[in-house]
Amino acid sequence: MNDLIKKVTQLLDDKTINVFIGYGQGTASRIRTIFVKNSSQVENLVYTSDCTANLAGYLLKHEVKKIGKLGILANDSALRSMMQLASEFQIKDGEVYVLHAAKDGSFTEFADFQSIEAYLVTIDTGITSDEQERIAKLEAMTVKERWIFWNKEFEKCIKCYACRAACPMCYCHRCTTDVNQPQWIPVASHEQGNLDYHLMRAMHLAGRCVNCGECANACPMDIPLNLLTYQLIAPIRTTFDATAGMKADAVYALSTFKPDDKENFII
Amino acid sequence: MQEFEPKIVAFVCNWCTYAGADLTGTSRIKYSANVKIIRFPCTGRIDFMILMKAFENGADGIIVSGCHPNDCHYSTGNFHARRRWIVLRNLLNFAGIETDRIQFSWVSAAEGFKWADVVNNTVAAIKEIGPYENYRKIAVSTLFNEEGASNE
Amino acid sequence: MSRIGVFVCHCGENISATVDCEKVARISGELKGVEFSADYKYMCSDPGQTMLKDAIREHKLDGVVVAACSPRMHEPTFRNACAEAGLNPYLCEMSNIREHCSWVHPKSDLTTDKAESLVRVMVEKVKKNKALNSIKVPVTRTALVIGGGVAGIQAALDIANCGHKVVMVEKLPSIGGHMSQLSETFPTLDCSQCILTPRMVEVAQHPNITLYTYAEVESVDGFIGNFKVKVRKKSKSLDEHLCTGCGLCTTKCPQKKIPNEFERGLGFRPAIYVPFPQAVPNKPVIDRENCTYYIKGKCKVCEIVCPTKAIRFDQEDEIVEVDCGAIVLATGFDVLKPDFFPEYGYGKYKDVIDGLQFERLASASGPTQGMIRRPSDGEIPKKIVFVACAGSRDPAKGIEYCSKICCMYTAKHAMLYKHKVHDGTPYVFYMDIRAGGKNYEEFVRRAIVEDETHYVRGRVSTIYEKNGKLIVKGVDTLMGAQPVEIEADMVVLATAGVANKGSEELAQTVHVSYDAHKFFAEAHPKLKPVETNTAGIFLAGACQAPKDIPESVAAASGAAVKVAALFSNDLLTREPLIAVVNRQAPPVYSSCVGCFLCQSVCPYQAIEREEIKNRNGEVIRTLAKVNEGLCQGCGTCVALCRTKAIDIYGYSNQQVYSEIMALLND
Amino acid sequence: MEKELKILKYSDLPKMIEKFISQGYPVLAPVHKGKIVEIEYVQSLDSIALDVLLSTQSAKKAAFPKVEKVLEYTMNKAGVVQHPVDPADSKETILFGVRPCDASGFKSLDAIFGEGPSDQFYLSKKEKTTIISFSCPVADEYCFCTSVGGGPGNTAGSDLQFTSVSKDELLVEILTEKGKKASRIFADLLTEANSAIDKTKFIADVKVVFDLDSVVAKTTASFGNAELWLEQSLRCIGCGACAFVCPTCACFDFQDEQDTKKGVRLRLWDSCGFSLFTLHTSGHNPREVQSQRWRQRIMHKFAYMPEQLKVVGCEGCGRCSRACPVDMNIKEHLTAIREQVTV
Repeated sequence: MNDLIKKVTQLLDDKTINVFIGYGQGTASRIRTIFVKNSSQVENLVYTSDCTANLAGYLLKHEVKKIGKLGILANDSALRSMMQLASEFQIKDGEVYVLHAAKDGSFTEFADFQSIEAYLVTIDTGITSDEQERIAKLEAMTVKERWIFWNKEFEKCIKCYACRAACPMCYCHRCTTDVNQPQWIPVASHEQGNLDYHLMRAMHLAGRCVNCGECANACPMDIPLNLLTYQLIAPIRTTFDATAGMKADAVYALSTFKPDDKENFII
Repeated sequence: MQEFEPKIVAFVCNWCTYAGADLTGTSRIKYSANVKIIRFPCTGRIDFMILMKAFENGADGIIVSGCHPNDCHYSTGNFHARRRWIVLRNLLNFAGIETDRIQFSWVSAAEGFKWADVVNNTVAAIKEIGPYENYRKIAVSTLFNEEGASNE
Repeated sequence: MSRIGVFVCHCGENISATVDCEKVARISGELKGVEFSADYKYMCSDPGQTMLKDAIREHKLDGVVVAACSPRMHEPTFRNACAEAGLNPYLCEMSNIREHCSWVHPKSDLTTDKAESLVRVMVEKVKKNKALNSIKVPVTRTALVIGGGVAGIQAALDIANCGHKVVMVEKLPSIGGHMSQLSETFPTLDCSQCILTPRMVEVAQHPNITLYTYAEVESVDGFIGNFKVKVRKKSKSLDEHLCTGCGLCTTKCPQKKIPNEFERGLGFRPAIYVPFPQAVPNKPVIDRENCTYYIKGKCKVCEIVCPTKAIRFDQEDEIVEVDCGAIVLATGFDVLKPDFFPEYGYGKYKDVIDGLQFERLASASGPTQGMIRRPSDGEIPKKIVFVACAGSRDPAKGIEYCSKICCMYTAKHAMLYKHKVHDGTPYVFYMDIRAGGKNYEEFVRRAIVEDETHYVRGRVSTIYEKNGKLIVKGVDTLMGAQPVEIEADMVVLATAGVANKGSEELAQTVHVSYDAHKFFAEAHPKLKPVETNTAGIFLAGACQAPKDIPESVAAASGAAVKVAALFSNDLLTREPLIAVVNRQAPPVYSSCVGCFLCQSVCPYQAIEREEIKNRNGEVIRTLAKVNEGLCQGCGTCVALCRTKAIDIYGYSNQQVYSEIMALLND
Repeated sequence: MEKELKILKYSDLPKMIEKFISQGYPVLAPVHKGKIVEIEYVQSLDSIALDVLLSTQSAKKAAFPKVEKVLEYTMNKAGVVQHPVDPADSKETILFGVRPCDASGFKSLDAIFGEGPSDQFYLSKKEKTTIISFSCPVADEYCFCTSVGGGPGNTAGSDLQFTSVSKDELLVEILTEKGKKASRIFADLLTEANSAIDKTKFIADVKVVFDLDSVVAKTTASFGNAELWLEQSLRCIGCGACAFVCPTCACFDFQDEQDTKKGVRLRLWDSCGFSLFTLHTSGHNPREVQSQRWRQRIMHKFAYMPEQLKVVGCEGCGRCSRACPVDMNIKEHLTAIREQVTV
């Protein structure tokens, strides 16, 4: 922790960065994002095992970018988001100062995207066993049971778009759901509108989702949205040999192909 | 009771399957009138939301068809489409949408017989499965009842 | 509010026999936005088109739906008619109520209902159509011919003689192709080299032709009229300007035992070599894989003996960029390696050879100076068996198609043999004799009657060696499947003609499609035999399917005419049905978010980056932009775009959405 | 009317619910749904979540649902035929088991929807809703009702209020004529209460954290204080969670959903936190950045509403803070305004 404070103080003092995006204490036991702009604020930084939020989304927020050069405390998810964002030309190497927080609480500076890529190949990028179990349970259901399951979940949706706002990959200025000529996705938060919205979002995240879980965490109505995109990670990995957020110059799994891509349903 | 006549919409590419369906016509091969075609330049153009809209608006089944691999008029559109379908089928299935109501196929401009087969088999399969009531229940059109009843 | 006209065609009785056309017109007339509707016997006829044009003018129509045959048939007809009446042609759509309705369903209410809904779909679509203008693009009047065989030569000369520039790329050190390996040609038995060599020289000397031998196409970008091609000129290790072609180096090269590809392995060549005496250009190349210097680091004999000091050991490959308006693919074919018939013993018995090897044996410039001597011991074979269809028409082991040229060349081989070995006995095993062509049947007759070739109808089951003889076992099906056994001195297999090795990769590089056998695919088997599906790229010769010389030459001239026609205009007119990325006023600029995932999905590299700058010249946004010259309108990018920032004219999101809504909500 | 006090036995609550339902009054009440608590129609007391502090969403949907049909229409060649939805076509409903802050939240909504051309869709539903609130025996760190004029036993907006006064008994305050009418349905279960009973002994103690008048005055003066709003909202990600769980947020959008022949017009919740909320067709957005949207949210509740409608647009329920994915705590932000801004 002291390392972190010392490092960030130095970065701010020597103007390497103008703001550091890190974690601070929130309401009661919650952890929240804080923006440290000068060394007098560094003491507000905390780092505990609860600091799991993916902060990479803030790298694209207009008002944050305007402050100046950004530094970020990036956990594994954030690193992967950054690689994916880089592959989609949303951030550039050298633009952001990256301090990586490992699960054991140590901090490492990543000089460039290449060193991030080198680190990422060493980590487990899979979803948790709990998430795997939940997916397996759903997969074991009949399609009609799954329909009922998701209907009940989507019924709760109020279309506050917290999932979209929290997702680092949902950076489009104009989301499909906001397009009204034609209105592909009904704006209303009725059953159809909710189903369309969530399927559209999952499809647009297929092959891009880095399983950080921000969508589900953000949902005030406790809808397990992450399962929709997580479920696609395994088939995309096995069928297309692609994993999101591993390389800054990766080609998106769905904008490339192999002539011998395997399927068993096209007659 | 009247026999269930499924509504099936076919999204096909212009160069292979549309032409193949033309050949079915030229060859006077008969098939079921339940299927109606919407023409696209390429299967690569077929957005997954188009399939969702079809179910929403009352389709009981969907056919998506284009050029065989390596035959795409645009050389690779169908390869890209195939990848999307692989992912989409996974997602839809996981979300509880009945993917056996969507028939993907490759039908070339020379396969007039195959087109008729695809259509007839799909119609038979959907007749077997029955109308897509589940989807119908959540469709926007259920909001419309001309009695002006309140909601929730 | 739209003012749409609906015109329902009876197509004589083709449609009206099963569809109630009057009813379709009447019901369509009740649709919102339909101002006028009518049905007519033949909409495509003169009076039909006049009716359409009159209605456009009289009712001030702003959209037209013609319910008739397939748009693939008559869309241009009706769009032209609309244009003549002052309506933008892209405001006209067709409902396919013939191929997709009347011809495939019985007469019934259901069929009429379907026709109605197909019309309704197009009425809703056409409401969202936009008036479009065709795209004009400039044409670079240079043609690239890939392949320097007889087809490539013919195409290049024809185009060059029309006054256009031609760049020819040949992957081997010399042009000439397979034809230069042949001895005599059927059905006239004139010497192949004698008729080909002058044309090869003409290519080399033609002021309009630039020749790159020992070169391959690396990449093709661009589009019809405006291709940008990168050609890799492989290093010949030679300064071609200095080399006089004296040939001293080739005689002095210590490496002499390299199997000669041109002689199909029946002879040898040195490491620095000219493929054959009449090669064009007649200058050597160093085969680096077999050159002592490149393997061991010393030798340089050629450099020492070269009187003009033309050898360049450190020469590197060179990439040449060629701007061209059209491409002719003339990459030819290959013959199937006969190893897939192990029972024929090819490779195992030296005296079982393939047809091309026989050509070399029969050629006056070949390894035996035209004497028919068998490879094993140089003896003159007294009994020779030719096996036709060695791999062709054999879905089980070989290829399913007929290689087309084998019947003729086998007859030729038998004749050449008999002319050279007067006391010899030629046998031909065949399945059928396919000799369709001018003087072809007569030619085969001559082989049978005058040259006493024994034609046995049946297949050879096995060939094995016994007491220095090749025992050919087969059956004669004309004799009631009687077993036949011939003790031969030599066997020639007429192996199947197949697509060139690497044709698949080349097709992908050039962006053309290919068939199941990897031959390049023509745009239409009958009406567009020399076009590909990629505009501006044409086919000549056997890269499309096995072809004999006259056919290859005819196809090449056909392709040349297509190129010349393309080059006859200053500007090319293209259909405007292409993708477009939306643009808006600042501060939005576009709903494109600049992720460029569309870039790799585009088969035509048509997505470009556009930088939006502020007044200080700083880049504030980078947006996708479609190059309208490159875009072919597949719409793959449209489906991928998350923000719906890309749309495609003719199949726009609005149009497609309206179609689905109309189709399903009846 | 004069308040009446009664006593109801806990054990009689199921009977009370049964009576409502058997007499044709649908009952809306908080219900456990996994980790969240929704307000839904119930058939018996069993499913009602009386143990929770607050439902995840507010009770506003009883009169202002997230999706509300206001018109149907059909289209043909001649034009559009309207089939209006009758705003009065809703049932008399009991809203049961909500908290005082929910009930008083309707006061804000009444002011918004009742102002100017009154909104019959809201008003008629509200008119037909009888609100039975439960005073709060406990509160949490997000609660600040007492700082905005409410309280855990606040009766404003409630027709009946129940307070747990012992293990077995509930004090029933009959507050309005509507409440009186509803109480008649279960009058046989009620007994007289001691008029001297001190309700405050049974409810939570919620500390006042700021002086509301001062917050209103300082907020009103802070429109131009861009630095303040930027600082406060830097971590705001611009979702609508706060607005959609809020008992007083009333912004809405209209959307037509139609096919080629028919359509419905829907009223939907909207949020000033969305960037699209103020986006013009031209592309111009008067609230271009998130800090301006945050400013709008706070000013609307603490400056514009007090000025124009004479009510504060906040009940201190703290739902927005609980729901916020990035822990924007409104209590903190208001305290900061109170402390940082000088008028």
